[in-house]
Amino acid sequence: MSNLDIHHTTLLGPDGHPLAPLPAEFANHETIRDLYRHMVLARTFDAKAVALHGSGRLGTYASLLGQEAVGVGIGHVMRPEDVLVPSFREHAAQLRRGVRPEELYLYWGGDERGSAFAGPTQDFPVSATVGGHAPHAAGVALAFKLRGEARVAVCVFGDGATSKGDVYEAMNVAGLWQLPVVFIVTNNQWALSTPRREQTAATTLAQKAVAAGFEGEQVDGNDVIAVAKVVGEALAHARSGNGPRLIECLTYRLADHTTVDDAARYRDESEVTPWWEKDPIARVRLYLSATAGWSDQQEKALLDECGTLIERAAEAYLATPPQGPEAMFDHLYGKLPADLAAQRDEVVAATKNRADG
Amino acid sequence: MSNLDIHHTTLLGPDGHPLAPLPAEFANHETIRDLYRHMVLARTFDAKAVALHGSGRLGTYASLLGQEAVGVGIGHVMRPEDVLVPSFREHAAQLRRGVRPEELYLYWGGDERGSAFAGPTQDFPVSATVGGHAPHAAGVALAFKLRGEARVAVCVFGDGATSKGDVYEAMNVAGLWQLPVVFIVTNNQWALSTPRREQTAATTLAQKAVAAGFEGEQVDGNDVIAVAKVVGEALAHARSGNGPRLIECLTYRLADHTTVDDAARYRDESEVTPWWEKDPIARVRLYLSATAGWSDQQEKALLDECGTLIERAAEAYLATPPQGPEAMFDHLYGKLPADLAAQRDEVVAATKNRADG
Amino acid sequence: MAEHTLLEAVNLALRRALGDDDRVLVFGEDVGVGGGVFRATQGLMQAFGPKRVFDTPLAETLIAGMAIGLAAQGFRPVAEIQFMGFIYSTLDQLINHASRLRTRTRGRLTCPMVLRAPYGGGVHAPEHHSESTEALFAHVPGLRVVIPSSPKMAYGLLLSAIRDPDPVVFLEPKRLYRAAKEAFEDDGEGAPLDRCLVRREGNDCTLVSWGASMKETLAAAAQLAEKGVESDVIDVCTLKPLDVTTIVESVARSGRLVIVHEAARTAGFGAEIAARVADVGLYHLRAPIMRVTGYDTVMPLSRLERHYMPNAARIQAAVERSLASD
Amino acid sequence: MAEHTLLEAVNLALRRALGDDDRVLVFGEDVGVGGGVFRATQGLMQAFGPKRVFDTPLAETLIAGMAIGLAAQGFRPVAEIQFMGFIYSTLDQLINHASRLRTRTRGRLTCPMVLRAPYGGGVHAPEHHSESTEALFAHVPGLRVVIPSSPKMAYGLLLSAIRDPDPVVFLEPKRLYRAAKEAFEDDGEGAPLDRCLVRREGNDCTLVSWGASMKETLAAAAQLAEKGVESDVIDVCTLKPLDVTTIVESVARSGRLVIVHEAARTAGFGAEIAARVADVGLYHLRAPIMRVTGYDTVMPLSRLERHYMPNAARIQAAVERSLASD
Ligand SMILES: Cc1ncc(C[n+]2csc(CCOP(=O)(O)OP(=O)(O)O)c2C)c(N)n1
Ligand SMILES: Cc1ncc(C[n+]2csc(CCOP(=O)(O)OP(=O)(O)O)c2C)c(N)n1
Ligand SMILES: [Mg+2]
Ligand SMILES: [Mg+2]
Repeated sequence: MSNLDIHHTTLLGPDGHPLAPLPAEFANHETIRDLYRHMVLARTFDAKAVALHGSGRLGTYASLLGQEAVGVGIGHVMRPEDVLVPSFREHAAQLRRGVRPEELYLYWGGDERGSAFAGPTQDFPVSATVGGHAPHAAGVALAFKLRGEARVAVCVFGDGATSKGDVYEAMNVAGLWQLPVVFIVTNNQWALSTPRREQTAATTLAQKAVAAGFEGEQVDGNDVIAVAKVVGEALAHARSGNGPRLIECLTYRLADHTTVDDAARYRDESEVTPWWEKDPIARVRLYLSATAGWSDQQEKALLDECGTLIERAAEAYLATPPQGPEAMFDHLYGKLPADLAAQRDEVVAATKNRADG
Repeated sequence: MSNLDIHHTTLLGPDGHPLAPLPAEFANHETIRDLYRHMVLARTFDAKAVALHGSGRLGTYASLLGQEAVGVGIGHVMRPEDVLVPSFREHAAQLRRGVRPEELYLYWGGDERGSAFAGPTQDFPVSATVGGHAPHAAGVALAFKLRGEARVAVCVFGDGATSKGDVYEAMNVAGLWQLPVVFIVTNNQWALSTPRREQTAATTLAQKAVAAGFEGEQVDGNDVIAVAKVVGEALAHARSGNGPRLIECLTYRLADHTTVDDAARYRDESEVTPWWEKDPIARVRLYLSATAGWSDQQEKALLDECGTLIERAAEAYLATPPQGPEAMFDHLYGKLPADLAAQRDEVVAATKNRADG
Repeated sequence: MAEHTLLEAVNLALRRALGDDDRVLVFGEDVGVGGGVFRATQGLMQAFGPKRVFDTPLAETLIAGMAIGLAAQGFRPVAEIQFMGFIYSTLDQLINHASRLRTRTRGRLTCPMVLRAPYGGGVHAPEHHSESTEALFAHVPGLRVVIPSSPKMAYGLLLSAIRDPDPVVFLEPKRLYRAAKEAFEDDGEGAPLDRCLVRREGNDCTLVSWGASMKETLAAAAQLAEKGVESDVIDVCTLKPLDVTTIVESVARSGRLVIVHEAARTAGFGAEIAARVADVGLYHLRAPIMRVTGYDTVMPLSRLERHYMPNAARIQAAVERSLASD
Repeated sequence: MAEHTLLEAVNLALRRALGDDDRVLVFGEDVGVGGGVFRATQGLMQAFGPKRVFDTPLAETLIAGMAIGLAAQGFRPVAEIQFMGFIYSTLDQLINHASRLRTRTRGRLTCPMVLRAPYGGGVHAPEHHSESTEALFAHVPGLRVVIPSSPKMAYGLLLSAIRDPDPVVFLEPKRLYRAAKEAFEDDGEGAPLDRCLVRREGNDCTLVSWGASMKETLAAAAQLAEKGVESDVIDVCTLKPLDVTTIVESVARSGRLVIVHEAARTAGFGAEIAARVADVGLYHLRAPIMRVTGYDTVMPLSRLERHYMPNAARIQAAVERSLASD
């Protein structure tokens, strides 16, 4: 048991130099620019969300600053017909899958309509309960398997979630039935104020898969190319009926846990700084500059494009009138039971009174 | 990850021949006779329980036929001050720890007083919920650690229980905090009608510990000496502050799941027969005959002794008058709340009416 | 028309649902080859194959959570929890996920799943195998809670539960599994999921119960009738949503309400019925609303369980107290 | 005498308990260095060291289950669940183990643990962070359920909960955490765990509430007083055991009962209070028992939450309807 051998992949170093020739599918600049664009978009989305919260126009929000490569890498290799079952910090993957930024703002702004995605209509909404979504992913994957569909469920959760029994139960059944599901741990080193080392004595989180009888591996979660490659392989593996994989993406939560948290209370800035040097976005820019002549002008154009797109989304979000209070009842059941119709009338009446009064 | 190396121990072969010289502490016949006696006692207890159920004088009962070595091995090496946190099929360990057979009959006969052990007063009652007791064992072990006591909690559960998230959560925290707890899987190959291979794709159950960052190993669960040795080492390891271990005891449930089950519905007799050849009791008798001149007379004397002891226990059990119905309220709270006193009176009155009527 | 036990009715309904609709899946611990500890799923795996009817690992949270994933994907999972005592680890999934998937996604994803579990005491089962905690589920918005008390009802209600577009907790009174046979047609006809059933009529008192304690309630009503006291006996069937109209109409005639359930009294579902009647039906009441229930104690092990559960004598006594008040 | 918020009161009580009794342990997710997401445990780890106050892995079932093991060994664990929305996976441990360890072993092992959790809406929290499901716990025999609504009560009740020999679920209305300050002595005095608190007196109506909705209830009573309607306002404090005597005595005077809670109405704890009064207090009632509650819907996300929660206007309207009936 001592010689446990967990594979680790990094392709692009923090300085933007490939550590080895990139795999064929990433050797073209178009793909890298696309990955880069989505990471910049995610960061722009994120900054705007934090700003909206700051000005009281968004609820508590969980920033993904520093983790953009994980979500973009996942989103890049998933197919439209695959299903994402995300945690609450996977905005980058959601955006890359076609969830609209204004939908995400609506959700984080406290409106259920934010989870009525127009894009990936079978993707799950975020799971605000840590780990509770892992069994759903197993169920979705079982649905694919039973129907003989070449689709994969992708379940993403944090390092903290790996301590939860429901995550273990889901992995165990996935291994048992060789379900087409890929489990991805966004190991950002922190679960709120609890550091990774206080979650488990397991040397890696990837080895959690050993208990479930399948393979786990690690990848540099700040290297979008590595993430895309490793997750892509896992998807192919699962899609062809070979069962699940667990991928631990090593990254870092550069931001506070949420916009109502203050990480300074529990972690030292000196721990954070080195991770800025591993910024997933900077390293791709360096790579593009060095290999594809990515210019300041192109950079500015991209930032402008993303800025405009996100500003428009924020405007669309802010312009969305709230649902009427009776909306509480609109999707509670397929058909509203009679005694609830009376409660619905109560709500409507109470609101009228308020409006009148 | 492929070269996972799980240690396996057998000391005494099914034919009663040691596979290697026995460890010093088992080289004396006294010890072996003691282990033998407790296995015979457990089997006698078990047969009587099944008989009592058959004649309608005991509730549904979970037989441990074939698994005697696991419990006796555990009980042999635990110290009185250690705490056993057992599943519902660990009568052998309980008896060896000093729980009285009449107490166990009372419990299985539907009387709470059966769990008010006079012997090991800090041991937990059986857990009828599969796996629910594992976190208790972690808590008990944490208590020992916090008080700096050289004591160990021993948590025993079945192969089925290893699929449960609460068991995983308990193992994870035990690994993290290096708690003095030993987890023991009685892998009897079946969880009710579900075979071991349908619980998990993990090649061994011992490797479940890898996810929790500590060592797991396998032992021949029908070899009481091997069980005692391996569990004894784990206890010593835990007692000296080196943290938990997981021990998978490979054995077989020779009986139906419980006295209301009929295993013939789901498993073939041909699977069962070979396991009778690995009978944990027979192999020790063969060993004692060969090495210590264990005679038919001694054998008969032992059977008589155990038979008498168990008959007495059964009589004591059968002679125990039921608690009065108000006993429902006796230990509900430290101090009975006022509104419950009224309910208590209701029960007493209802019973009087019945007695009168 | 063949006669069936409640247990057979469950099996027939599952069989019918599996046959009618490819999306229906039946799974849980030991429901496949084993056919379920009570044999509710007997023969189904053999008839429909292991892709439709299958065993899961021993993990209740997983069972409920996986059902949600399957349901969101358009399947109609019918999952079994072996005993109600092991259902509590599914509550996180039921409360936080199943009951609100439709709400959270404004109908984009839905959760047409059924979680079946035998419940209740009276069969001298081991520890943790005899509880009645239906009230917990009835408090959860977005769920339906259904409890049959006769074979015919079990058949019709289970079919409707499986066809319902929302999550249903379906609780089966194990004491009644083999208690009686009833003749009904295996015609695929569902029963309404929002209506009480009047099992007996009479104007002197209203008796309300469901599931496991219906037998005692009906027995009490029969004994009372011999003494000339005629009762309405209302079987709630669907705790959520509650058909309070039928109950209040009866109380309007009788002026007396006795509620019977096996669960612990405090915050049991009887409280909700009492509360509704004490609101919309208060002026009809000629006597205090009485509850005959399990006590607020841990369900005792088998030797004392009969003292815990409501019996016909306790119910009769309550009705007599009600009649004596005015 | 210093003034404290409810949050500070919780912190003071924990600090006092830790200081008084070596057996007291405080643990949960992020309660150590982090001091808790609401800062309820701020400074405790620093003051008492990481053997007395510590973080656990992210695993609620474990937290509850480990508390049971510690309690059985003589410790007095005070465990925190970060939000009530994450408490459901502890229910298996609470129902099957904590609440019945004493009963099962006839007092040989006991379970003096406290499970604390912030609950309720009104702070624009994210999804799953605003629910009120106290009724679930109040149904479980062997548990105590305690909910303070003022700083002084929080202090006294929490101390008593920690000293109590049985498991207590202690729910803290997060909306009131910093809503107001109250002066009280940090004197280690516990408050009784079996008594309602009369927060205001008046003979025209009885208003009963607890925790998160006490503020609105008191506001409604004050507004009604301006119109000449004087109400008893009863703070239930301990849902389990329920002090029904204080409530019935009040209803005997007022003849009217309005129950207010933030939880969903159906099978909420208001139902139990209504049921008790409709039994032992029926003849005092001059009007239907009214419940002003959250609706039987999923607690909406923040944009609509204010429409979900009872407010003073809805409470007043109910009292007026009650006064208009007779
Ligand atoms: C079951 C559950 N317990 C507790 C919480 C409160 N909580 C929200 S996020 C969080 C930490 C999660 O850490 P991790 O899984 O590493 O994800 P990250 O926040 O780093 O993305 C906690 C404790 C929750 N949402 N759900
Ligand atoms: C949580 C829970 N789920 C289901 C059951 C019903 N049940 C009782 S024993 C059993 C099988 C247990 O198998 P295993 O863990 O291997 O123990 P064994 O019976 O072999 O001793 C099941 C499913 C239970 N008691 N608890
Ligand atoms: Mg994290
Ligand atoms: Mg087994």
